[in-house]
Amino acid sequence: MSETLTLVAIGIFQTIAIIAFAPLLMGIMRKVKARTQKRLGASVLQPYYDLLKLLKKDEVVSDQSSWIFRAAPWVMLVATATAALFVPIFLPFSPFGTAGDILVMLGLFGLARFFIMLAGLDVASAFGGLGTSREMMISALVEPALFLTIFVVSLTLGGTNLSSIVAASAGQFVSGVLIVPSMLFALIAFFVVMLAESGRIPFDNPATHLELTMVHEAMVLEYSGKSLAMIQWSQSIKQAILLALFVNLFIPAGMASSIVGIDTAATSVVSFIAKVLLLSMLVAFIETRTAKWRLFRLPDLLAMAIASSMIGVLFFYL
Amino acid sequence: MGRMGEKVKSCLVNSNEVHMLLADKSNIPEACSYLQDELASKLCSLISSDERQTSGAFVLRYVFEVHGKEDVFIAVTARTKESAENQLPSVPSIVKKFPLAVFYEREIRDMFGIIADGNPDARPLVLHEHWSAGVYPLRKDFDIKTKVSRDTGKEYPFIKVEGEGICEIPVGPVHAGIIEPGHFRFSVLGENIINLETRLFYTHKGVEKLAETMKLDQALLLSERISGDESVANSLAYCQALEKIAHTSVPKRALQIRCICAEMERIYNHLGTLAGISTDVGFSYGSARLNILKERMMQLNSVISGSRLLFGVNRIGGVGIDLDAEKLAMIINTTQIVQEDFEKIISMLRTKSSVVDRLRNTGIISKKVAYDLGLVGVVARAAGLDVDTRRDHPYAAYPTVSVDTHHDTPQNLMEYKVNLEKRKGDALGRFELRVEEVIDSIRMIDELISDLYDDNILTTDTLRLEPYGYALGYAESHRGQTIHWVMVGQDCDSLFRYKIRTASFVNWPGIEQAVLSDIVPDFPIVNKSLDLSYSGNDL
Amino acid sequence: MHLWLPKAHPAAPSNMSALMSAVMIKIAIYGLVRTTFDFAGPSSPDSAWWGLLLIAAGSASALIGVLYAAIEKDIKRALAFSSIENIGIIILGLGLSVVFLSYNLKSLASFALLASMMHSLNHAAFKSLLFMGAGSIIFRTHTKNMEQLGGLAKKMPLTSLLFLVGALAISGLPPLNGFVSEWLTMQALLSSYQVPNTLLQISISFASIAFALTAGIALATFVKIFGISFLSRPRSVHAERATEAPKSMIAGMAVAGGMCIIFGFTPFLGISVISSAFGVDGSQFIMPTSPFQSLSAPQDAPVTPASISMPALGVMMGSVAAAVIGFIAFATRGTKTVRRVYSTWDCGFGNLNERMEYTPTSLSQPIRTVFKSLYRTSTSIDKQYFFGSNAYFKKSISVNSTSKDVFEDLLYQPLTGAAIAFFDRVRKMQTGKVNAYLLYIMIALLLLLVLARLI
Amino acid sequence: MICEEIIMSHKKDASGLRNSVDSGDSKHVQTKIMSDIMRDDVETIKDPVNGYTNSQEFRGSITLFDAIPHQDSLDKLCAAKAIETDGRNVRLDLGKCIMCGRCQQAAPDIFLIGSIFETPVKVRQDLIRLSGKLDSQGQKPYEQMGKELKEKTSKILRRSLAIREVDAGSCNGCEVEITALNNAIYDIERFGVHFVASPRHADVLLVTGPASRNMEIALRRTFEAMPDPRIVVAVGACACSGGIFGDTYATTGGIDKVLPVDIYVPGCPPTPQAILYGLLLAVDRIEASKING
Repeated sequence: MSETLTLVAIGIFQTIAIIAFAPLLMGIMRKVKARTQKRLGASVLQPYYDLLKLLKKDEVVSDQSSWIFRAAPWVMLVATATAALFVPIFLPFSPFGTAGDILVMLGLFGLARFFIMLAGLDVASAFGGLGTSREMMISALVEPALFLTIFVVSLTLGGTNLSSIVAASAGQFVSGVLIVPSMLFALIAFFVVMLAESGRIPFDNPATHLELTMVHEAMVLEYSGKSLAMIQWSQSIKQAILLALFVNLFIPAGMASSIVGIDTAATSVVSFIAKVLLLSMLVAFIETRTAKWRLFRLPDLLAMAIASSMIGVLFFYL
Repeated sequence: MGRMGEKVKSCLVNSNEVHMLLADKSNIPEACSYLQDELASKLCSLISSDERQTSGAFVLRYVFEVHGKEDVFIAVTARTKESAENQLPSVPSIVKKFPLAVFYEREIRDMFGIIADGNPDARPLVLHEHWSAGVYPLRKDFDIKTKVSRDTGKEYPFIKVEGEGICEIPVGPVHAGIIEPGHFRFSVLGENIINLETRLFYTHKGVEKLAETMKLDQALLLSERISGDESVANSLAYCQALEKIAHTSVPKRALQIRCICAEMERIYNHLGTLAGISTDVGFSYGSARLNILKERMMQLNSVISGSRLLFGVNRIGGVGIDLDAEKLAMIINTTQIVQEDFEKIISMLRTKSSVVDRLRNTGIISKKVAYDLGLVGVVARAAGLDVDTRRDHPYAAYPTVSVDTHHDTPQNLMEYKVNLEKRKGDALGRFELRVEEVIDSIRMIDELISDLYDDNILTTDTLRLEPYGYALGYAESHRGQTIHWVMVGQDCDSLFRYKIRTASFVNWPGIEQAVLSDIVPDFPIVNKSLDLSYSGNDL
Repeated sequence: MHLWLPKAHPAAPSNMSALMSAVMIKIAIYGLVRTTFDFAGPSSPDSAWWGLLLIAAGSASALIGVLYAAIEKDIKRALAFSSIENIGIIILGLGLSVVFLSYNLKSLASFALLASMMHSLNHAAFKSLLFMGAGSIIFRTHTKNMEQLGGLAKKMPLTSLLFLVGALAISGLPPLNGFVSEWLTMQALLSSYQVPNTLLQISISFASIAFALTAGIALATFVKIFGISFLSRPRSVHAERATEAPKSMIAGMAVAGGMCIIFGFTPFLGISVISSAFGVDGSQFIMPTSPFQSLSAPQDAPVTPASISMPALGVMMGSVAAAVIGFIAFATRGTKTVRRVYSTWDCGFGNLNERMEYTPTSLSQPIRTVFKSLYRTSTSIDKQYFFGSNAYFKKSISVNSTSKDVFEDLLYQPLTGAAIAFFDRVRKMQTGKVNAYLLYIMIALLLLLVLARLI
Repeated sequence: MICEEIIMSHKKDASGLRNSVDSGDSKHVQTKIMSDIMRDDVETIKDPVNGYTNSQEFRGSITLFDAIPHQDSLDKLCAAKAIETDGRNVRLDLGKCIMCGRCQQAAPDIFLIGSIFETPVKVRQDLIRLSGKLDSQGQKPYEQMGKELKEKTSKILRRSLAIREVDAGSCNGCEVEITALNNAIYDIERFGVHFVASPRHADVLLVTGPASRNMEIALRRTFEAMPDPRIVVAVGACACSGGIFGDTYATTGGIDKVLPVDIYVPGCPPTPQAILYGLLLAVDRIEASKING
């Protein structure tokens, strides 16, 4: 009984950790981007300052908006924070894994996205509609790419339960067979999907200031104060979850398989942090190196991701 | 001029300007058509002035630029007056043959209350719908301090695209980026742009009217602020117009310094535009690097002129700054470093398929559109028109510099003509052309510095102006040709009329044509690649 | 005693007829199930072709149905296309079941059948909810063209809330019932690696792409249907004048909405109904009997299977919500923030009107562009100029876009036509009293289940 | 001076790079470019407000000496009408001054133009110089009243400042300088200041231009669309007073005629340092007394 309690405590702890450090990850990515542009850049803590300021600011809401507009930030934050409960972070399992698997996580992301897309439409501005229609296109195509990636991962590692697949991945690494061809292709696809889901270049430009080119930001143009803070925070949580998942699925090196000792747990935590930092730097660096793609070339990129996963499937079967 | 003989009342030649006064205003369309068709000339400005006090009528001057080897401007002049009490004066419209005249005619109607008969577009242009009717700011009987009352409830009638599923995207005047204000009304079907209309003149601040209250030297400062980033080109055009009226000869060193500064202005602005294009395609690395170079150039501006935007370079009859050996060395060093870095960054941008892909075939302006609308500058050259005021109407020290290396030898010319025909007028073409011009400008600065005369920087002659004397001044800014028409007042120390026509004023209508084959998210790239000034257009 | 269809509006289609349809369609499916399992003969790999055929037909039908639903601007037709999609998903599950059975993977077969039947049960719930919602909209606005709707969330708050429940459910979002059956179907698809035939495995993974694409587009479709109908500014006077639907209609929707929520949080209720009705052998996989037991994929696999527990998920979401609310309250303590209402950001131009919000056609245009080969849309732009061909002076512009297509003409026109004709006949049974309708639903549902038990 | 430093620091750099470009081998160029990207020497200057000087020639702040003007037409000289004189005293409005330098040429005994940027202020009166002394009417009672509110504002916005820029009729000169704030040299982002697309996200309304009549409504609407607490910063002579464009039929003569302005940044155009100073002053990250030079 006490062991279960410990597990739950650890699970809650690692969830809170990912939620709390998600903005920091955002700050680090911005810092890396700034440095590659020969700039000093904002402090890595800047996202926290921004969130704190927004929480203290007043709100201005559109006279056209309905209750959906006001509910959306709450739904987003609750859905993404709940999704964070399922993801194994420092340890190869999450004690809440029995309540849901990776598909539940996707469903929760879908719920958040559903509401933010509605919020974009709710304010009756052309920009909101613009953002929603682009998001509709991208999300409709991200879904098959992501599902197929999960297909490959679950075929290779057995099941869709996050804890079991991450544990399997960690186990495979120990036995030295991480380089499975199917997983490599899944990795490519997952990386593309990760960029699309977290709204980064070449899909969306998180630094853009032009209404006509925005995707995600066009939907949240009308938000201010507390609501905006919640949206930005849930966006960073989502990105952190995807990075954590990527790291734990594809590069599980250094992950402790259980909570036996303090030192293995510490190694696990340290290696996880190192890997996530490296990955986020890589993402930021790639962002520096490419331009945002033409809107109607994005389906090609997602089709490539789908094809890559499909090749992964073939490799598994053949 | 045989055919037009009896319809022209008088003809007057003033250096490279030919002014023909028409016997009757009804001959305007015929005279204009004649100039375009028979003399291969192009309408480049339409100037109206309220000369009721001196000659009892409003005077309209349709300025044509003869296209080809000769450096000649022809102005068709006509008079019109109120035929009866409370009835606005009118002239026949020429828009049917000259689509580019539509902005001019609408502007003249707003500012002078002169109606262009037959112009189907009767919407207000400069004075937005909330201005009460019957206000004509450029008439002499309008006091500049008048605060006009505000009408409410009127709306600007945009073209309403019919059809189910069409929606309008209103953008501006407050844009998301750090840019000037203008309103764009897209009619879209999803991402496809069906129609675009622009609503400008948000930054209208009465520059032309204000100039009429100023002394000549004060108006020079105003001319620098027509468009802050074109200060050298605009003040140059203004100074040259006055110098032409007074027949002043400017010291050669001053002319060369004018050219050096004009080219420096071109460099820093082109760098800024290229950086902007890079930002708009979402390639922040390129824009960060190019912006560093732009900052270098602006710091250099500050060193040589005391202003980061080169304010205070030109003076009537010369220049206000001198370049000593230290500064010249600094110019050479800085431009060299900029060029090296620039070439490196550009070669990287060219290898980025994601950048090139977004620019290629985006915002196409065909040669026909460019010709019909009389576009100028980089936009026109990218569309395949061979126009450059520096070469076609040489001014300042440009006759002594090889502005255009393409026209040096017959082989080069041939090659260039073939090259022109291939140009598509897309954003990539404009991008490449700007890159080329930056390099060319640096070369020209080198040439000018190596050949710099030891001379005064300001003419020692006194300015001998005659009352109501007038002339055209022109220059090629980084956006294209800017033409100023200056008419001095009776006291010879103030302006009677100052008509400014910047490159942006003619190039703006091009954007409505450029976006038609594009999707909404590519609009910022189209806009940036055209590099239009709002302030220079709105005045 | 509310009269649902005043005689003054004979053209207005009834929402109840549509509800009946949602149930009636399932009878056809039921027929298919029985035929398949009773007459397809003993389980042998040879009969896998029939399963594969069903999978192919199901996934194609799902994908094409949802693609057409995505671009449809008639709300009822969009829902009808969505039914085609959902039937596709049901048939896909059925096909999987057949394939599994042919290879004697009994537990997987019953699992896939369960997924399929769960989906048809859930579909009955949310689709009747959505059809009733659409009916209320049409009743109040007299139009089923979404280009004319908008802003109804403020005029019909309860209807919008219930319709949202249906939209979330049909989009397969947790914690509603649609998610449960889509999860089951996905798990069934993932389990296909246990079929010892590479060709089949690969074919099924292609079906998975189609299924996932369907799910993705379905979400977009219902964002569009809900967003356009209920949110932003009214696009016509009809929508502007709309008022809340009558209580009876709300009650009908509330029943269906309640079912979506109940089947979402407690899927075992539906599972036990189905397994008893079809005699599925539940012992072969974990059959949740208590609320907090989780629902798992079959354990044929050598590793720990996937599992979900919807009640646990609900509890977790609830506690996270409480934590979030608490945290936000804590973080903003001591600062008094004000919520001020001002017009939508218009870039300073002012005068935003209904022409400046996205239309359904524009909203789905990116999707239409991506799948243009399937739609074969044509857009014609007619421009009139003042001076002949001088293109710089536009007098008027009109755009006409159509999406006529072979699929539509050959396949769906007859299908939807038949469906609508069928609904119209059913409508004759209406008496106009709400309790009668509710009775009909209950009878239909009971009949279905009893029939299933008997046969 | 700075340019020279830059040149010196880059000479070595540039000569090395030219070889790489000239080498012709495209693959080689690629790897060189790659290594150039990797070598992220930061260009940002340390303290742009105090630790950075303009060129000697730069026309910035104006010092007013106590001398009796010997020219009658001194006030007629100024294009922006910044100088007023009654024959004995000179009143210079830095909020109108466009830094053209004509006054120094005409009366070098009274006006001295320095190369340091003119300091942004919180009260419009502080921009008025009266024969070398600050105008004593500077303190206004309402300043005291709003003090508590302003302190709260600057406390909230201290570490994070989102800016919505509005051009209310400027000549684009100020926009060029505001854009320069984002470049690697000034890198405004490191102060927690960034530009945002929507006024809903903004804390600061950065306005340039003389508030042209055609922009007046849009400017008001933008301000209304911003959530409290919000700050209005007027950038440039035009925004402070109308500048050279003055108060005419087409302009309103300064942003404070339309909106309550918190910070005035003089200059035509103000340098990026001056704008940054103004922004930091707005949130009390710089003390107003710490005027450099």
